[in-house]
Amino acid sequence: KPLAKTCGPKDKYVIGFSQANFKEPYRSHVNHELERLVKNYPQFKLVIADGQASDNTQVSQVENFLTQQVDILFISPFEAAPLTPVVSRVYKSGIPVIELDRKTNGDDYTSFVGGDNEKIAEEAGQYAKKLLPDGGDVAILEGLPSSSPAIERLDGFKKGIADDPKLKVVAVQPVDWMEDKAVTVFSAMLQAHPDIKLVYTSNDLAAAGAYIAAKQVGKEKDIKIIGTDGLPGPSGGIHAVAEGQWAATLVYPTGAAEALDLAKKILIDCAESVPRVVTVPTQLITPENAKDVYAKEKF
Amino acid sequence: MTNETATPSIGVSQADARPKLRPLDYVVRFQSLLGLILVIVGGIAFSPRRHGHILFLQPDNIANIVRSISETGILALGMTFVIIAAGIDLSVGAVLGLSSVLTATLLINAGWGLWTTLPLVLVCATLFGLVQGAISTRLHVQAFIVTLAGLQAARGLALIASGNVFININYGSGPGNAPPAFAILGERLFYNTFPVATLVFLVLAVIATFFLNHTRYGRYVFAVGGNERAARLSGIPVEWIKISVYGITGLCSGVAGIVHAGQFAFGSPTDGTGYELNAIAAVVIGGTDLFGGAGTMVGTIAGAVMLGALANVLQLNDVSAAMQLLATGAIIVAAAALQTFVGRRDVRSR
Amino acid sequence: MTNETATPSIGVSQADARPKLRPLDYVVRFQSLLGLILVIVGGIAFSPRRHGHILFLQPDNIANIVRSISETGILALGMTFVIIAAGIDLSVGAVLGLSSVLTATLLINAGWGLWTTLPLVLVCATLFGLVQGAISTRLHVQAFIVTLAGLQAARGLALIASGNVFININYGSGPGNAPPAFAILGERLFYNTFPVATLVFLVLAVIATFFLNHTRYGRYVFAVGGNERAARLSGIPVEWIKISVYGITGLCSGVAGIVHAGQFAFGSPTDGTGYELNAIAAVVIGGTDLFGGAGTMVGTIAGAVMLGALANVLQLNDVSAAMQLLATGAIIVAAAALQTFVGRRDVRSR
Amino acid sequence: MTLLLEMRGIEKRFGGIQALKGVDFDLRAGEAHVLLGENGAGKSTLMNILSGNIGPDSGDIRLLGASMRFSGPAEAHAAGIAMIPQELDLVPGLDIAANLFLGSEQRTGWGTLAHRRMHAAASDLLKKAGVSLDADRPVSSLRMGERQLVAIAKALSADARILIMDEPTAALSATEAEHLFGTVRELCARGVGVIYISHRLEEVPRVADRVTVMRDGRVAGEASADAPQAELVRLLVGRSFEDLFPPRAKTIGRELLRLEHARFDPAIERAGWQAARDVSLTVHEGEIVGLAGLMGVGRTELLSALYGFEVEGRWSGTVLVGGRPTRLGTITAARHAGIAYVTDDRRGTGLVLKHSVGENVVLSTLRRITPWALVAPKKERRYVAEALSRFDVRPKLPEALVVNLSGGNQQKVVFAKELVSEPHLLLLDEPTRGVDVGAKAEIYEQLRDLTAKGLGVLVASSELPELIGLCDRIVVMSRGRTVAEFAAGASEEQIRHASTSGAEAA
Ligand SMILES: Nc1ncnc2c1ncn2[C@@H]1O[C@H](COP(=O)(O)OP(=O)(O)OP(=O)(O)O)[C@@H](O)[C@H]1O
Ligand SMILES: Nc1ncnc2c1ncn2[C@@H]1O[C@H](COP(=O)(O)OP(=O)(O)OP(=O)(O)O)[C@@H](O)[C@H]1O
Ligand SMILES: [Mg+2]
Ligand SMILES: [Mg+2]
Repeated sequence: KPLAKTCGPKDKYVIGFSQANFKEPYRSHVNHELERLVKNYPQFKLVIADGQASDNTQVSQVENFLTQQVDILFISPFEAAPLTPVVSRVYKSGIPVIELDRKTNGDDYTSFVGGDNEKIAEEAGQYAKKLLPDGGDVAILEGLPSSSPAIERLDGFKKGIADDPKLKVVAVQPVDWMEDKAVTVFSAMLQAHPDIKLVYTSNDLAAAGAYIAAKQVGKEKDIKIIGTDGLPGPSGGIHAVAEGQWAATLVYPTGAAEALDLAKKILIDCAESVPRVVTVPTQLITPENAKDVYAKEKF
Repeated sequence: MTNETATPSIGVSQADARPKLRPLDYVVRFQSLLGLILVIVGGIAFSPRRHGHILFLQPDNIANIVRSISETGILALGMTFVIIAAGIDLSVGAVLGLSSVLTATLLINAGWGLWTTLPLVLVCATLFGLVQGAISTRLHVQAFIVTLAGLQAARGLALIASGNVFININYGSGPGNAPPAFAILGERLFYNTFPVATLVFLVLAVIATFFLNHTRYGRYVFAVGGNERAARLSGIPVEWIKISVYGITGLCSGVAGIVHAGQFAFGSPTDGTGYELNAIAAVVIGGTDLFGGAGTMVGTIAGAVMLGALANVLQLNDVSAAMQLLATGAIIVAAAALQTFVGRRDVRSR
Repeated sequence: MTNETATPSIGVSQADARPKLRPLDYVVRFQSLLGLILVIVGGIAFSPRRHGHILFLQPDNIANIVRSISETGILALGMTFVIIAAGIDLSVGAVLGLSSVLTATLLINAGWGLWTTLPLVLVCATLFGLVQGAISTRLHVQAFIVTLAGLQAARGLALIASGNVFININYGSGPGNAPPAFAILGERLFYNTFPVATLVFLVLAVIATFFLNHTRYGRYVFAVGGNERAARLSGIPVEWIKISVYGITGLCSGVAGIVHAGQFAFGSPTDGTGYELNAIAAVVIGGTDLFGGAGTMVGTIAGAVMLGALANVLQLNDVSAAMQLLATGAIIVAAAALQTFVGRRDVRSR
Repeated sequence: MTLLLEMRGIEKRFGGIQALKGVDFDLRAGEAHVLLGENGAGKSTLMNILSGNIGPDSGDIRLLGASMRFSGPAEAHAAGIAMIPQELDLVPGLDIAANLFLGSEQRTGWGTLAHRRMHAAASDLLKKAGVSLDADRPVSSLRMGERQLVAIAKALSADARILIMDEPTAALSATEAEHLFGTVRELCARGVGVIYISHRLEEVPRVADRVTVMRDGRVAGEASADAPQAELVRLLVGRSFEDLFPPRAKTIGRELLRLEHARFDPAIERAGWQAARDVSLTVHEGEIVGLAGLMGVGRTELLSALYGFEVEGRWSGTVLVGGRPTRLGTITAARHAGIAYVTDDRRGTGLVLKHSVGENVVLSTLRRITPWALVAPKKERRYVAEALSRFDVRPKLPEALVVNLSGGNQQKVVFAKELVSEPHLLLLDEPTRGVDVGAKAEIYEQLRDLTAKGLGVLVASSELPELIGLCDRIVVMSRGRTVAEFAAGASEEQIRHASTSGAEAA
């Protein structure tokens, strides 16, 4: 039997997307991708709710989607556990649930589309070793302490460089994903540790901040910056790498296309089963490939 | 003697011969509900319908609203005392976070039971509040600074307590599991219609209203906020009152933190970020004067519910995020203006 | 008459007894600097050193500090007027965001020049403030509510203006590029020692100090905050003062927003989130009374620098996140306590 | 009679000011001990020390021989000392009942507040104090006089052994005052010791068993209750002067204000607001016109409506300013017409308490002394100094905080503030409330000097002797109407009769 209660070539389906928050640029990028791509499906109406980085808010927004009886629920949980009960309520009520970027606990969801924070960060670590063959001081600008992406990316990167004693992590400080805080913090780091050769940042904004800080003391050439998210567009990380400002960034995939494709299968094609997990591969953006990727990425 | 008592009463009976404004007074007593009424009426009017049913009034939807405001509501109850006493407490959100983390760690990592964990959390939260109150009162530092610092301190403590991670609360027996009883905070009672979190809020609301209006303590809070010198002259323990109200906010934050942990089976140092503003907003929209000395508990409750209902009806109508922000701003002001307009008779009481 | 003038001479002899207090008065006049001094001394003491050099005092580091506080500093200048007038403005952070977004969109998407963009942004920001002031004053709604609503509205407008994306400001000529001159806001002058952003802050600080202390307007602001009714009775245009101060915060937010856009070559609707608390903190730590009528501009400036220096010294020492929060909280309170302790001659001025 | 209280060598210093320089004071059971003294003499300070409100620097206090040290008002309460503070300290947000029982609430068996019981008891207390107000009116809606009565009732409710009354009649009119004297006598008969502070010398023989006069922080001397006023005045101000009141105006100039069957309708009806219903009066240059009447007849409302202060509304009937019809009702209009206003509530509306004397004095004339909208410190300092000496404010310290000035000196600051703006028409409400004889004489003299220069004054006062002594004409009000007018030289009896009968007539 099909996954959705009502499916088929009906002319109107409502997709309710509960987004963790609109603050992080990555999030608004996801919104954008969805808004852009959903135009390819005239039957779909996309409604995005801003979870405002609050479990409480996001839970009640999901409940509202339930009240409204949306045809399918997209959700990027702000945190997994808090959203789990309400999501499974939705799922049990027969509304298909597609989770983006972060899984809820348990398995009450139709399928999961996303990347793997830890793996991506680990890959960044690997690349860091390549960047500094004969080692050196490394700094890390962490996200919002204790938020899961921050934790996963921090651990991942450390794991990535663990097997190379020549890379010394001399400073780790939180910048709460924020560019302005990144500038202040990294400026201070450069004072305290003038030999920093490379900085890994948990998101593109932090990387941009690190670049500004380095530039202010004329070190932007000597310090290798690795970002995360790899957002397209002139304000994104890919552009920054292409410009040669950063050493690299890792694309954290939005999975927007994949998610919409699943929605189509479920709602329009009345699919009876869809893949449970769709892992969208990350991509390492380096000066070599940056320009082409930047050109390719529609925005 | 007798005719003397008679003579002044001429003068004063003149003072009282003026139109008795009792009915208006009555409206005014409930002015703080007008905003809520406005929003509810609007909510019903604009609510989307599905085969005849008004979604806004669906039991599920109402349950959702009252649940979503239970935590800020609890915080607002305590905040009402503080603000009436002419203080302010910015730390409530952070203390909520701290409490939920403590609850989670003690239950999961330390493997304590509920009857040891919950009391301890409440005690800690209350003490935290009292300490802030004491510093602010004894060292004569403005409450704004002390509680802003308290906010930071609480978040710091939470990070330490949790070891910079968030903690999932999973139920079951044996180590690393919380007693399933705790899960009730996330559930609904009475045939799945009434969220337990809201029940907690209601119970506290009743208690808080009682204390504010029917105990000597409540009186003193008004007096201290309204005219500290007068209060002191009347032999009221001003210092103690000014300190204790922060104990109340602390306690409320503790309860809210436990409710948070229970609702979301989760404790994170960042829980409750920004809740303080919502709580204060609820209090102030409820007609309590930020300069102290005047306010009602029912107003605060109405204010909290209003904010929840407002957010809900906007989202039910698929209003875009940007528009939601604009509408929220506009309606909050409108509601407040309506209330003060009705309430404005006596210029002297600003 | 003559022998009458004999009697007051007693009063005068009392007066002559008073000047002995001058030195204390002098310390007290600068009490608001004590916190800053405390932090600086501590900073020097605890600063890491490299071959003898105290990193905390390195020109680069000082440049970092003063740059990092330039935006909140600018906001705090305006906030000082509002708070002395017994108001509060929670919208400054959001208006900063709105302004930086406007700047970015106009420069990049609309392709305007600087001389058209910047004035327009400033006008919009000021108007936004004035509207808030007018609503709060005319409709008698507490400033807290109005500006909290204003915060939401501003964020909403920013989302709309930006189309909910981050707008990068890249320099160059031709469409989609901003005039390179604008980049100067991100740079440093005088052999790369002095951040331009800080220069903007300093200039505004001088102007603000002048207006507060040396103009009739400044006096009116104090009077209105000190006792609105007395001010009104004395024929002071109370309404206008109460409205205009929000124009000032609006203007400051506009400038800060432009500086923000310039510094980060970047405009986002969420820029400046939470700045309002830092700004208010700077003002209050600077010794301004949240109940209005008393405060100094130099105190505000000191407060802002203190917060920046504090964060910096903690970061220089790689203090962990948790400890940074704890230390910040503790030191802020300590500084404030020290100041009030010295400043407390007259208990009545709470 | 047993000696209730002994105070020996009490000293108190505030910053640079030695407020009390070793004061001895005692009180016997059942006596009313009147304490006189100039503004700033230290009366309130002494009483604040006795009531545990502030601590003495040195000296000791003995109650029935036992030495006492109060760490706070609560302890003084417990020791049976109650006080009617000079600056009526009530909580505006709470209603009368709540204020009366503040700190001594009655509670039910459950420990909850006994609302109904307190309400009933409050009504009784109010009656005892000779005032019939509903106990549930918020204090914020009461006028000065009513607040004063509430404060008295509150002090009575404590049934203390020692009752301190710091200028209790300041805001009362003759009738209420009379009633208060009755109460005082009752209390004394019951063996209570009453300390009574006042600046109204005519009250002394009516209450006093004994009189102590303070000057400049010291006891200047004692006097018997029946000492002639001149004697008291000499003790008070250290000199004798023949007449408190300066000679009346010789020349009456052109007409400044004319109201004929004028009526004011406030936009918002306020609880207990006695709007002017039918007012006819005129004020000419060089003339001082008095407003007499029982409490609550609307004198304050009339004045504030003329000035347009905190009442929106419309004037109807004839309102001529300087002969021309004028739309009064807004402050700007009033000030433009050269009208200035001194209210009966100096703390609430007269002064910015947390600011300095200097800042307050220049408040209403900043426009004048700030060329190009910039402050001119030198000019300002000269200006302030001149004003302070002209009105003899003590201490003569521009930088002293007003809140720390004695009540009377605060009043002088208000005067200085309004008069330096050189208005044509001055509206005064209870102008000499809490002002000592010396200062009164100075203020009267100032008024006369200014009227001689063409100022016109409309003054509402509850002190009939003041009105009679000072005014060229006296208009009697009742229930918002002017019911009678007397030329100079009318007797208290005539006026009082006119007020009461007018009240019954209306
Ligand atoms: N808290 C204070 N700080 C500084 N000076 C004060 C304070 N309280 C009173 N003073 C000063 O002490 C002196 C005595 O004041 P006090 O109020 O006792 O006079 P008073 O006799 O009550 O005058 P009045 O009859 O006008 O009330 C005055 O010079 C006053 O300025
Ligand atoms: N601001 C106010 N708010 C509410 N009621 C007021 C206000 N001012 C005066 N009243 C009321 O107006 C009535 C007249 O009081 P008011 O003091 O104006 O008369 P009055 O003749 O001046 O008496 P007083 O002897 O006190 O001057 C009083 O009953 C008082 O309750
Ligand atoms: Mg006195
Ligand atoms: Mg009056």
